[in-house]
Amino acid sequence: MTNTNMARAQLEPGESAIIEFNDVNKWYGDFHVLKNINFSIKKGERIVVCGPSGSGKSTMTRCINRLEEHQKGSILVDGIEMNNNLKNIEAIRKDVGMVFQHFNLFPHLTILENLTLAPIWVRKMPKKEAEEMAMHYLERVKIANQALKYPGQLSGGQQQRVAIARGLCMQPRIMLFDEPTSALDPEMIKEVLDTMVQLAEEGMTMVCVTHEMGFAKTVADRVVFMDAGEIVEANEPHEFFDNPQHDRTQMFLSQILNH
Amino acid sequence: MTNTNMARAQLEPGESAIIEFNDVNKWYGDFHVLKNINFSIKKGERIVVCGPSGSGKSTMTRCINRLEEHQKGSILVDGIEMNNNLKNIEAIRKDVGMVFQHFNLFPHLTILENLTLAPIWVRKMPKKEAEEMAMHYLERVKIANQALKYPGQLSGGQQQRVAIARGLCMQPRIMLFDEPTSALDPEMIKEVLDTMVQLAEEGMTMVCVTHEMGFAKTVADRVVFMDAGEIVEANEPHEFFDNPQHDRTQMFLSQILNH
Amino acid sequence: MAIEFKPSPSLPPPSTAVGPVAWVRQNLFSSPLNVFLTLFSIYIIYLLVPPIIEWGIINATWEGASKAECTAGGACWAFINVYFEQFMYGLYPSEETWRINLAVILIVLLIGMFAIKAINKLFLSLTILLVYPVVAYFLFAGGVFGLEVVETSRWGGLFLTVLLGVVGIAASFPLGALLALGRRSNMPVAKSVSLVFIETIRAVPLITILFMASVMIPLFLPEGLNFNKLLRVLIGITLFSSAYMAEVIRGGLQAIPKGQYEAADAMGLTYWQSMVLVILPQALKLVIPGIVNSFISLFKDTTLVYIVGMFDFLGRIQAANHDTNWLGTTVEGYAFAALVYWIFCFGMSRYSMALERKLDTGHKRN
Amino acid sequence: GTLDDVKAKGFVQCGVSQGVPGFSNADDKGNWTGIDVDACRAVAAAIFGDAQKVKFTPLSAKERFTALQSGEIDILSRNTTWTYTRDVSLGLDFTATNFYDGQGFMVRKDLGVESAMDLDGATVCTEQGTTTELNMADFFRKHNMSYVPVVVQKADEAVSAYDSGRCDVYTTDKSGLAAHRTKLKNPSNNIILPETISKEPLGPVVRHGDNQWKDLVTWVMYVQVNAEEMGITSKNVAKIKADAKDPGIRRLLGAEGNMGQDLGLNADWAYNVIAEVGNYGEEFERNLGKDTALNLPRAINNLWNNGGIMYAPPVR
Amino acid sequence: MSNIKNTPSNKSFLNDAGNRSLIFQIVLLAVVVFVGYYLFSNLQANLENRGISTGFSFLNEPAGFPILIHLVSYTESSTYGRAFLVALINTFVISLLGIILATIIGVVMGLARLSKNWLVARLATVYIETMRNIPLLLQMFFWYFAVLAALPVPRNSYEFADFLLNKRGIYSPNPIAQDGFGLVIVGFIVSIALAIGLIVWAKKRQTRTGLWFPAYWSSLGIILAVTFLFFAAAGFPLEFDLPQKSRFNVTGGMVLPPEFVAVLVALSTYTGAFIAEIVRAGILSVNWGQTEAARSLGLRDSMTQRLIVLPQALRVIIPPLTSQYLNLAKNSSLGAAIAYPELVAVIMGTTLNQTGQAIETIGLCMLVYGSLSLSISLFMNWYNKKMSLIER
Ligand SMILES: Nc1ncnc2c1ncn2[C@@H]1O[C@H](COP(=O)(O)OP(=O)(O)OP(=O)(O)O)[C@@H](O)[C@H]1O
Ligand SMILES: Nc1ncnc2c1ncn2[C@@H]1O[C@H](COP(=O)(O)OP(=O)(O)OP(=O)(O)O)[C@@H](O)[C@H]1O
Ligand SMILES: [Mg+2]
Ligand SMILES: [Mg+2]
Repeated sequence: MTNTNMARAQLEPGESAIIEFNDVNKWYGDFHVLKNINFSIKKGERIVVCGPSGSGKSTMTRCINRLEEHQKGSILVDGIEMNNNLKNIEAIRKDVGMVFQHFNLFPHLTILENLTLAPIWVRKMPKKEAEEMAMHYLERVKIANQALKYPGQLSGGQQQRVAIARGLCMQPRIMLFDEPTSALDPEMIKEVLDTMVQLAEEGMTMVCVTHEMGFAKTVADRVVFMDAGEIVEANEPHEFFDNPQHDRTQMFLSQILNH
Repeated sequence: MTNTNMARAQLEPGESAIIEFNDVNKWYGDFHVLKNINFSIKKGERIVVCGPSGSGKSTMTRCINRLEEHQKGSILVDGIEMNNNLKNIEAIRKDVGMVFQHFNLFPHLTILENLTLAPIWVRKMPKKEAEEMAMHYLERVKIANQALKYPGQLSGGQQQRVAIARGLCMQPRIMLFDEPTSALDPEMIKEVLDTMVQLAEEGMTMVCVTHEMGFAKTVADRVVFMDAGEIVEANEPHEFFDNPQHDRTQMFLSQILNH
Repeated sequence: MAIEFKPSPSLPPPSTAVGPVAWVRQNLFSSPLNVFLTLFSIYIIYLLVPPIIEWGIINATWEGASKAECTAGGACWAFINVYFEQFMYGLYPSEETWRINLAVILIVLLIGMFAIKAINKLFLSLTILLVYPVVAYFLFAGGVFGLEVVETSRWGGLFLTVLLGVVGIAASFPLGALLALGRRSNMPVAKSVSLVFIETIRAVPLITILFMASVMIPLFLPEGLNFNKLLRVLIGITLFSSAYMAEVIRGGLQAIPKGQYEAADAMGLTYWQSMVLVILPQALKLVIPGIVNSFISLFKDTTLVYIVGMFDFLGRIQAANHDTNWLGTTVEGYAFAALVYWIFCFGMSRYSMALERKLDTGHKRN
Repeated sequence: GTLDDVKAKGFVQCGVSQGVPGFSNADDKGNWTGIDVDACRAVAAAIFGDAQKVKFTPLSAKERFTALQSGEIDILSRNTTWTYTRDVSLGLDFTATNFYDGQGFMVRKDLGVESAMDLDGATVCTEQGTTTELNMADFFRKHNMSYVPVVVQKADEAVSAYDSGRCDVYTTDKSGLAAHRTKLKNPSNNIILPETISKEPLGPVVRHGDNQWKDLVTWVMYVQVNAEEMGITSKNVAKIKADAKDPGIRRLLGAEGNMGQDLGLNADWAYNVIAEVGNYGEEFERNLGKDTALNLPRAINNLWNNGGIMYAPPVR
Repeated sequence: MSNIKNTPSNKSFLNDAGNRSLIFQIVLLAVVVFVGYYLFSNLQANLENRGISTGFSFLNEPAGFPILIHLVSYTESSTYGRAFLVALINTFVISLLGIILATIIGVVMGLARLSKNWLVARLATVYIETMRNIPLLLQMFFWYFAVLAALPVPRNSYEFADFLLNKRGIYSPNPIAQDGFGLVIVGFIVSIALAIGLIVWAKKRQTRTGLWFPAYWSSLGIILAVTFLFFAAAGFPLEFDLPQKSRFNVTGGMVLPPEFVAVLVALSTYTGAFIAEIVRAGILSVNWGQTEAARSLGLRDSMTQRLIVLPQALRVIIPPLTSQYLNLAKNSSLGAAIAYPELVAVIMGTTLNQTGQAIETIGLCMLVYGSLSLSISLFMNWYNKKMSLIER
């Protein structure tokens, strides 16, 4: 399958991949949801994952910080192998921030508390320092003035930006986004995408499941297309959009671009 | 008020209206919801009622089969006057079928049972005959293969078509539709409108509250526009759409046609 | 040129639609059946209300030293009057009852302090949950700071009833939370232990559990190790209500969206950190009305301790009914008990409903 | 053993009734009086030299044995009848008898019943979990009479049920009848029928298997009976201890020898019992005698040499 | 291939999630087993030290005590096992009757609370709020002691026809079958068969012609009429033993003792109030649109309720109703407090007292309540499944 060559990062000599999937397989009961995923990302890369519903995009992303367990193959994040070892999992989760479709902010905590929770309890940071850092990231997502409100008092777009700031507060080396804009109104989508573009420009390693093709064209280093649990095609954006190899990809693109 | 002249059906000599509203007034508590409604429909006519939210469209329609009581004026359906007389109400409800926005199918009964319930219990039809008739109408709404399923197992559009078939099973002389498509997805709207158009072509007397202006243009004999509990304007569709008399009507049309 | 549309003025509704006459017609006499029902209801009210008022108020006797002085033919409230202190405090020495009152005032003040913004809520909660019980215990039992020792066998009356209810709920809370977590856990042993415990307790009547607590616990302990009956009954009540509490809390846990668990995991919180910091605070807020309802049932159920020989509020009233001076005041005693229980339970149930409404709108899910 | 536990905790835990005047009854301040209460106080006096070192646990009839078995109480002194089954298979040991009783019936005068033999068809109230329940059954069965049993959970409620007219007859030990009659709305309208249908030796009970404790409780009772026989009362005991020449009395009161040793008590334990609680006769008169509401005659509870059957083994 | 940076320092046995949960579970199991063993060994030692007999052999010994209410034959010389059976039946009977009555009260009060008649709705609310907020035990005491005190002595019984009401209970004539009563039973069976036939026929006819026949009412009529005919033909072979006032009591007739009535009334009025709220919530949970749809099809209000609203409301009603039934069954144990001879009274009361075997008697009671609860909830789960809606 020549067209999945691009699923592996093009590494300079001496450079090593920050995320590496080797022959990863996963089943839900009998259902084979990830099939032989081979895939790697190098530091600073920005990957967009797309594909039809149910194709396993979320599942693959969630394997990276072991919200899901895989059953075969190996996943290495920053050189650490994913297995049942709790220390490893902890170490990786510190390094990987995640932003969910439905934000999943903690409604009983203020914005500031949402952001400082993990730094204080996981990174054992002094409270003051954690708050300063939190305010820094809130400013970066342009929402510092809301710090003392509760999530329920913010709009969806604002909430998602808080969720991004919360991910950043762990000062992760990698950020995962699982359809971060699909629960939002069109005008809020823009707010959030702007924030993400800014992050991308700062050189953060990002894996982003999204169907915002504009975003993909602007910032992605590679676009990965999945279907039925497989990586069908992976390529640089202009190649991917202008010259899709696979008929499945062509069909998919024709649908979402016309929409 | 010249522009509501058209609210009364143009009767041939000797012909009589099948529905007649004479100076009908209705209050909810202190709230004057229908004001001096004068309005009639002749057999086989197809009326579309439109107007802004809260203008009293549903209330007026529901007065026709006395789901609501009016307090002043008189309503005659098929020559029978609406009053507290239970026999009259029963007689009228047998003659008037109704389709609701939210379908209101009976979830504990199969589709077939939904359709045969009234024929068996109200019309005292033999069960077998009722089922045959039900299958006939189910075929007409193109859904006969679902007869033994439960409403919860059907899509919204299918449910609404079942609701129409259920109304038809009483073999009513008049069908009322209260925004039958507004709870549906765009593709399902088409399914349902198709069914309604077909009914209209067969000559059924219909009163339909809807904002589907395409439907109105295609099948309506007259369009009635209501606001603030009054009939503001009533006219034939081409007149109504191309040459609205009232500024209120113009404003309303400009809004929904731009949409 | 378009015609201007001016809505016609709204007219006042006809008198048949609004006003007292219409109201009476619609609500009382709308159909022959309703006329009958209305007349029937009026008849029932006529049968019940005037005699009760006559007995309970008009012909009642409020003061007196024995039943013999109740000659008016109505209720003999003098009985309640004389025994009031015993009903409230049991046999607690009357010169020491200030200690109970003080404890009540203290807790009211402490809870009232939640309204003050400047106070650290966590600190206050910890005070109420950890410090106050100790203070209250020593106030009640005595034996320190020169307070006279008061045997638990002298504790009784409404004091004991409230004590059993409050301690039962408070103590069953942590246990119930553990059981709920256990029942939702994916570890088979933890799950089945919690499940068996919860379902066994819920299957049997409280009275058998009280009976076990009052007579059987000592059989299971080594000889010589034994503790106070009140404590044993409290253990029984706590175990009982913790099973119900577990189910209430489980309901709350189930209502928390899965995303919250995932978000906590993704941040690297451990199981216990995510439970304590993220899940439980949300779940508990959701289950407060459920807890209040459990408290109401428990409060009513504490009357059963009477069957195992403790003189709670109802028990004291029953006992006083046998005072030779006051024979024949059974109905007054029960009426008084019913009134007190009713006020407590009804008040709390209204409170829980109000709370439910408040939390319903206040807790937006996302 | 129990004695060590009692000494360690500093008081005797005594199971009593929930209110039988003359036997064990609390006033509205919670002070206990009665002959069963005095039995416990005497034990406390023997151990601690202080009759107040007792705590009381009121028990219903059906709870009492379990409470004793489980160790919740040290002595059960709750007008409990000594029977074969209870002694042999319930894990109980009966000590001495402090009241010889027998079961009787109480009826309302206006029924016109003179004898228990007229009770055919009557409705009978009694308390649950007592020998009374069984005796009643045996009595009616023996005389081939029918009856309707209403077995109520607590004595007080059984009396209420009788008083409210649920039953024609209330049955329990005769002393209990006398005691409960004082609690009726109109005591004089009720009579106690002459028949005694059972033997009811009542006395303190302890757990089976602790012989030292059983001996202690038994002999505290016997000492009181012996004291009455010897004419020693709480009033004159101090004087007698000082003056007595009789070596038997001197030994008894601890003026010489150390009779308490084997029981694990001080030499003056018997002295303390008599001084603090009194002899048996005093106890009886104080709680049940002529000057009380019960007004019971000594009858068979008199000393053996006064026409009764109170006969205590000698203290030697 | 990139270099795999293994981190051996983290590879410890304890850090493995699977191992951790395994260890935790082993520890938990050990604690449970140990505590169980500790309690059990204490128990054994205590029983031995105190000479308390163990085992269930007492069930075969004569009980010696009387029981007021027994639906199977029981005398003082019956065994404890028999007494247990009697108590068990008493518990079952009171629970079953209580459930039936409470359901009726609950449905009536729940509907009354929804009544359009303001006064009726208010009265029902007062009833519900009063009953729910007063402890059941207190209500039992009230129905027993306070009401008992207000009733007349047997001599002055209230009389209605051959029925008597006094402090000793409610008396009614006791029917005694004479020779030839077998014929009446035959007649009854025949009438039932006829009624079933009628119902089947009516259904068939409806399917054929669409005409309805009031089959249920007429079959009731048939049962009564046919049975009566046979009764007359056999020469009225039934005599009544009428209650007679005698010296103490009332003799003859059938009697419902006050203990039974008080427990039944208290249980059913108390639980009925809870059921009323459940019924109300269930009916309100059915969308108003369903009623409107039914009406617009021309169904009469009574049919709308029967065919549309109630079947859907039941779905919502049944789970909480189940727990109320369970509560009622458990609460019947409070009857012990007012001399109703149910399980707790007879087994944990008298039997425990005569035999001293706390473990066995309390164990028996818990077993019975456990299985009672289990069977009610199994039945309800089955019913619930049957009623639940089929969804996509
Ligand atoms: N917990 C689960 N148990 C069983 N099957 C699951 C589970 N979670 C997901 N699946 C199935 O796995 C497949 C892949 O799911 P996944 O959520 O990864 O898809 P996706 O590509 O993210 O789709 P979408 O665009 O709808 O989010 C789907 O068919 C889904 O039904
Ligand atoms: N049961 C009721 N009690 C009081 N007011 C009511 C009631 N039902 C409807 N109304 C009010 O009567 C007015 C007319 O209602 P109606 O439902 O007939 O409007 P409509 O024209 O159908 O609006 P929509 O397009 O939103 O369905 C509204 O202002 C509504 O709030
Ligand atoms: Mg997804
Ligand atoms: Mg409408």
